[in-house]
Amino acid sequence: MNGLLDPLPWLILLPLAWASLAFLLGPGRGGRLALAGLAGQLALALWLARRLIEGGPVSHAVGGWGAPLGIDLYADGLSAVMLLLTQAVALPLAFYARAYFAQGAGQFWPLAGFLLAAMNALFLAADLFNLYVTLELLGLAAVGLVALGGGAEPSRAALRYLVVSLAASGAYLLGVALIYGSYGTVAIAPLTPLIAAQAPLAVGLAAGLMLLGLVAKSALFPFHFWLPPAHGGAPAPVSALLSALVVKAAFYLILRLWLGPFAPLTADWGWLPALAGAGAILWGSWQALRTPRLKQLVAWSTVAQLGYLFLIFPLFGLKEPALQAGTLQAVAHGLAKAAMFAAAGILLKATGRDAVDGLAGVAGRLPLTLFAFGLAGVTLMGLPPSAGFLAKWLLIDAALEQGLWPLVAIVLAGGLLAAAYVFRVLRQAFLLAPEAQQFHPVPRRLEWAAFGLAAASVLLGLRGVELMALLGIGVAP
Amino acid sequence: MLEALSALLLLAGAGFYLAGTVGLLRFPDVYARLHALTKADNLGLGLTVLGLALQADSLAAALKLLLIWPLALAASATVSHAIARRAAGLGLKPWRPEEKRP
Amino acid sequence: MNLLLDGLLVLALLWSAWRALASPDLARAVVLFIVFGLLMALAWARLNAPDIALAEAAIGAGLTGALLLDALGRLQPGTGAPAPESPAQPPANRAGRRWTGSVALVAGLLAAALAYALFQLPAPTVRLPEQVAANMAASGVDHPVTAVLLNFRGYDTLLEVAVLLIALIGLLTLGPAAGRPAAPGPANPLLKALARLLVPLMILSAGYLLWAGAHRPGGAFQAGALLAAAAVLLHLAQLLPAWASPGRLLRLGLAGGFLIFLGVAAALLAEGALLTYPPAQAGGLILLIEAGLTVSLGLILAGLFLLFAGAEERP
Amino acid sequence: MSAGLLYALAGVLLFALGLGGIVLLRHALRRILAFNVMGSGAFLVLVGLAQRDGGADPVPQAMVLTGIVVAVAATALALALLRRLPEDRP
Amino acid sequence: MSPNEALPLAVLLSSLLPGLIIFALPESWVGTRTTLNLAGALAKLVLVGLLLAGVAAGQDYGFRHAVLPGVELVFKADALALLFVTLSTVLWLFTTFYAIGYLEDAPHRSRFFGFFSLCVTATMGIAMAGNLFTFFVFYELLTLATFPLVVHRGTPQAMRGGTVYLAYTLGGGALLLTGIVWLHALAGTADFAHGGYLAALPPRAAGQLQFAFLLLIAGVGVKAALVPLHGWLPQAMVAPAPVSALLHAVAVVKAGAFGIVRIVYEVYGVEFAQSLELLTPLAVAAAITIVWGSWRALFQDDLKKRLAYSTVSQVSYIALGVALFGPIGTIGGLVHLVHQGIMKITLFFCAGNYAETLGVHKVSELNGAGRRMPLTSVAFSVAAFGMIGVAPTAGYVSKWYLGEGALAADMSWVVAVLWTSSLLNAAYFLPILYRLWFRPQPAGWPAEHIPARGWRETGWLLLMPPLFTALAVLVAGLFAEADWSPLAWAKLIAEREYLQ
Repeated sequence: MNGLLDPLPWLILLPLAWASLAFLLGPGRGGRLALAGLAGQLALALWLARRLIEGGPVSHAVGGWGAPLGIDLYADGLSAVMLLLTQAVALPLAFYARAYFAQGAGQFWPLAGFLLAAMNALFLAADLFNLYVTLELLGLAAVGLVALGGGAEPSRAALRYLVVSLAASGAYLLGVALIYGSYGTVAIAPLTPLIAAQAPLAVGLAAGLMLLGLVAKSALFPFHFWLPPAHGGAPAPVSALLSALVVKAAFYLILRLWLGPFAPLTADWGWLPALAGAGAILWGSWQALRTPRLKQLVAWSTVAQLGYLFLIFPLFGLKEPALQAGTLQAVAHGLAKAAMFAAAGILLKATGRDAVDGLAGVAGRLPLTLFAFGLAGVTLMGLPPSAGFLAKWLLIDAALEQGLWPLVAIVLAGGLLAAAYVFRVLRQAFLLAPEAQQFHPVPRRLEWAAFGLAAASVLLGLRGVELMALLGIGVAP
Repeated sequence: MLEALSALLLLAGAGFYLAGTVGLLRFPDVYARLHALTKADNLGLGLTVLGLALQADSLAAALKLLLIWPLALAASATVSHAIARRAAGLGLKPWRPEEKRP
Repeated sequence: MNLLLDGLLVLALLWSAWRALASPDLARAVVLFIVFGLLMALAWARLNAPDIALAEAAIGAGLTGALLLDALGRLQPGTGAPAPESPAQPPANRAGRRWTGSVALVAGLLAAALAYALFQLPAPTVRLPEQVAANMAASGVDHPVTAVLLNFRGYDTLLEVAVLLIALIGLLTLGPAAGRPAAPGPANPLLKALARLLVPLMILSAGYLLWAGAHRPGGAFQAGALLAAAAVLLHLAQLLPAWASPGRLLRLGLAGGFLIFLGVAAALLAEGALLTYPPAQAGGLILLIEAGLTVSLGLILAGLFLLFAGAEERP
Repeated sequence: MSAGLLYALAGVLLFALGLGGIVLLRHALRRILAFNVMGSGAFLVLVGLAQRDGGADPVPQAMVLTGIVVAVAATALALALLRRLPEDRP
Repeated sequence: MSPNEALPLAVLLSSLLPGLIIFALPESWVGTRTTLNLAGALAKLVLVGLLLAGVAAGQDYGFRHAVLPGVELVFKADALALLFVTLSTVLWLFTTFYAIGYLEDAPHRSRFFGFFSLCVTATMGIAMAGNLFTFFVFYELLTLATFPLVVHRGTPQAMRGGTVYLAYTLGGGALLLTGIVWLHALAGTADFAHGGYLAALPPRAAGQLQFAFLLLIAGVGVKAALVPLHGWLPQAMVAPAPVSALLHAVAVVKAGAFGIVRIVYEVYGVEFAQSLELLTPLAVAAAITIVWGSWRALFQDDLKKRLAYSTVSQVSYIALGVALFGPIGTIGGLVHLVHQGIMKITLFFCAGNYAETLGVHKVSELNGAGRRMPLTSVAFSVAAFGMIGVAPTAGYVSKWYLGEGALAADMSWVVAVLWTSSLLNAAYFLPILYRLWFRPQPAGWPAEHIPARGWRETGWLLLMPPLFTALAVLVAGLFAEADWSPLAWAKLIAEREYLQ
């Protein structure tokens, strides 16, 4: 198969190309380049999905050397779905960012480009050390984006995020070192049978270190402290990118390792991430209810919603439904959270204040934004007809199938708490309030981008069959 | 014969390093310590490099070894000059015998 | 005898690392960290990994040390007095001590478990060094490390250069666009003379390192680091002004190496897969990529220092 | 007890020291130092373990080269961020 | 897309599409909005007429849409569904007229009518749902669509009422979801079927099924305002009159009652439910609600709150009818679903008229309103007599069948409950009628907005709807035996339900 026609390498090379060109040509042309690049990437992701449905998992040996010596790219249903999510969220956000950064976008486009390239590379990687390099690229790009806003507070948040991210990468790297020392290779495909055959203590410790590092990067409950200041303080398109996509990459990796090479080691540890997930849901929602700042509320909502993703780990007795529930929740949250941060960004731009109450005056003038926020809220609450509801349905179904009642209680409680903090904002739209004094008009394109994302998360709630069919490819039942 | 000479040179070099280090620990102020470091240690380095050059397996390797010495000399001269200038700029007076030992 | 020497080196390593982290005075911590870097370079030499020794000395200890010293300068501007006692020791109250104790305990347990596990390791089943040796002929270079770096795991290097570039771009978003760098006092004549003497030699040896990389320890990263060191030296001797916000040409230089690497990778797709060098031109292509990388890495690593050091405090 | 294994043990100790440092130390510059120590430790384990029964293995050496470059990139970014924080509470 | 599939979809879209368009309409386009509203309502009426004719002739309509592997949105317009669909469609038409009149140059009308249409779409979806999944999707959509209407006025009390409403309904939704998923886990994906699809499960699952039944009824009971879960209904009276009329008399509470009917008849099946002894507790709960609702209504001075408590008690008649094991009880329950709807909407229309025209909110302020607004008061009286169950009205018919059903199922204590509640109804309605007709007018009305012009005591848009619905109450009562009456349709359903 001629390399030129293989979507896998292009999904990585294309963003790298337009990111570095955007760096060369400056912010003005950077926006146009990004849009063209992202449109191409979405087409590539769809093409990859179609090829997967026809021919099963696809792999691409970089350099032609093959697994243990060279590095392989591998795409199965799970990576295809995550790629689709990444491109599908990034394209509208690019529209949003072009209108949002009316004046100087600074280095937003190169940073975002490298971030997306790192994410695509991560979803396609099949080599542990290669994953380390992609995680670092992702981390540094994300830190650069967080600090884009300038000022002492975002810098402090960015530094704390960087330190946590580097410590996590260090732990991950030590895990890779131990595995290389034990088996002599870091390629996932040959490793899986080796670990299944014989796993000395060092490999157990390596698995623990790697998963712990990734858990810290995905801001799961005990390690969540860096997320709200980082995502809350950053400009809106950045927080949308980070909350919707970047934390998902770490979750994807945990899933990939948990079900793949480390499956024999992690068989009966499912309760630990679920416990942390439950903690995340309760603590995140509680904080979201109390914070006076709008973007902090949405950031704490991310901490809470991430908890849902980790509830599926004790359900891997029946792998298929649990994986479907987790992936659908990741996709639904990705779309909805991007829409919510976009809407929050518009409200912040319009009122000039990052506050939850006091939006009543503005709500009348920005109906589309509030509607987008509402639709995104519906998905986060897991109410029909949204994709969030389907994910909640699958999760509760899988939990009941295996009789895990506390899980069901947590999911329901999370949904009600989500309703509580979403309606903290939505009720402003209905309050009779005097016209807000200072109201800066906001370009319509911003509102349409936010509405598009929110509508997508609801429409996905009506048709999830193809997505689940795609997900099933390459995932051993 | 060559080995004996090279061992002798290496021992001398080590001796000068020892002197430099003792000077570094015992001298009262920064200027004196600079003397100890630049003069004694560099001479020690020279002797060591000569000793090693004798044992080098090829002329090219020996020449590369010998190249280290002048580079180190130039670098340590400049650095000690910069440190001394900086110290003078900060008003550190050189040590006089009548002051009591620090 | 060898084990004794290694043992001494390991003890020195651990001691310098411990003192670097635990010493109360920040300046002393940084200097000790540079010592730790140099000792690490020695350790890599003992592990007969000359490439890493070179990189560690030039980048790990050298450039990082320079960055740390400069950051130190910013934290206590020009007083030269010993840094304010920012206690490395944890707070004295009971909760603080218990927290420190528990973290130390956990770290200790982790180290003990890992150490114990290291002794139980079975012999590795996959022997990659043999596979590298077997495929050396087709890799286009003679030196195994360069072969792995640019051919077998070339994809890693592509992403790694992207990491460097993104760190620089991150710096650009932070460094203030405006503001000339504060001149660090009158130029030191001796330093200027040394710079004029050494820089040509450094550029020459950088070129040598680049060329030698094909069949001896060396290569793009070490050569780039040397070029960066030359640039830092010129800057300190005030012969090279800092870069506030790079113009179009400098940006081309910074991203050029990466773009060349990307272009070659994309072009090679026609050969069947990403970065598949045709055996005949493999050596030439690798040299082209390495040359581009040397220039760009030199500029980027220098940029990490110059952009960062040059821009003075924004009010 | 080959040289490789000795350095791997040193690496483990350095890693633990660095990790403890990151968690305990308050000052941001010290945390950056701790991160670098931790990274060096991980690199030592990577090469040391791979070469625990003699023979230089170029694959981990190439990985460590990549790791060192990544570490300096991260440190430079961290120091740039540090410079933007107010002096009194680094 | 065969016509049998297209028709139910068209019924759904006939209120969804106008709704979505109305959202986008700017506030000032009054004409377009009104035409869109009325066009949607009329189109739906015609489509439902076609459906009625088709279903009566034995055709079956429905369509399926796969949402997830093994989970489908299923729509089935069977006889039971059409009972609720027809009721909603007819009353939606009248309420649209009423709302247009009521909200003359009020703010946010596009938003109001947008959500209004969404509510009706949700009601249609609930009625035509073919399985529990679809039922739940539209059940929660109804919650989301009604919240903005409850808080439409934007006053702090409205917000408090809305929050209470949301807390109850979302909490109920969570319970319902658990029950539905549990049944899904136990019995796999199954559509509603006459006689229920759970009977086939192995006996050991009986305990779980009972607990699941409790969850389902609790979830649905919130909207059906069964006693412990009825708190939101009086609070929701802060909503404007058309909302209280259509939603709290028809759409929302009926959705709950309809849910109970579906669960008992088409999920568990009446015989299976009886064998699991689920019907008696349901009957007891309904009975308690009936008495408790009427009892609390006695003491409410606010007219709409009194009507709200009356709704709480009346809706439980349907639940009672369902719980009476036997066809006659079922007919009584089903027909009451329609009759209660017509009667209660008339009462709310009249209450709205009194409030809008005279500014009268309290029962104590109603003295002599009969003379000032004779037509509205006549409609009010007819509906009030219907609620009490006086002879010629629809209320009498449904209570008659409920009584007969109770005797047939030898649950004679139910007859006693019916009598006590009828007496209580009389106790809280007759004083109002007495004030309306036999007390002199006060010097001035609290806030007389609309002056009387000859026989038109208030805007004709406000006056016509209650008159028509009052007429319907009489017609449904007098011509109960006719073959096109709600009673006949209820008999058709009961006959099909019990045939298997």
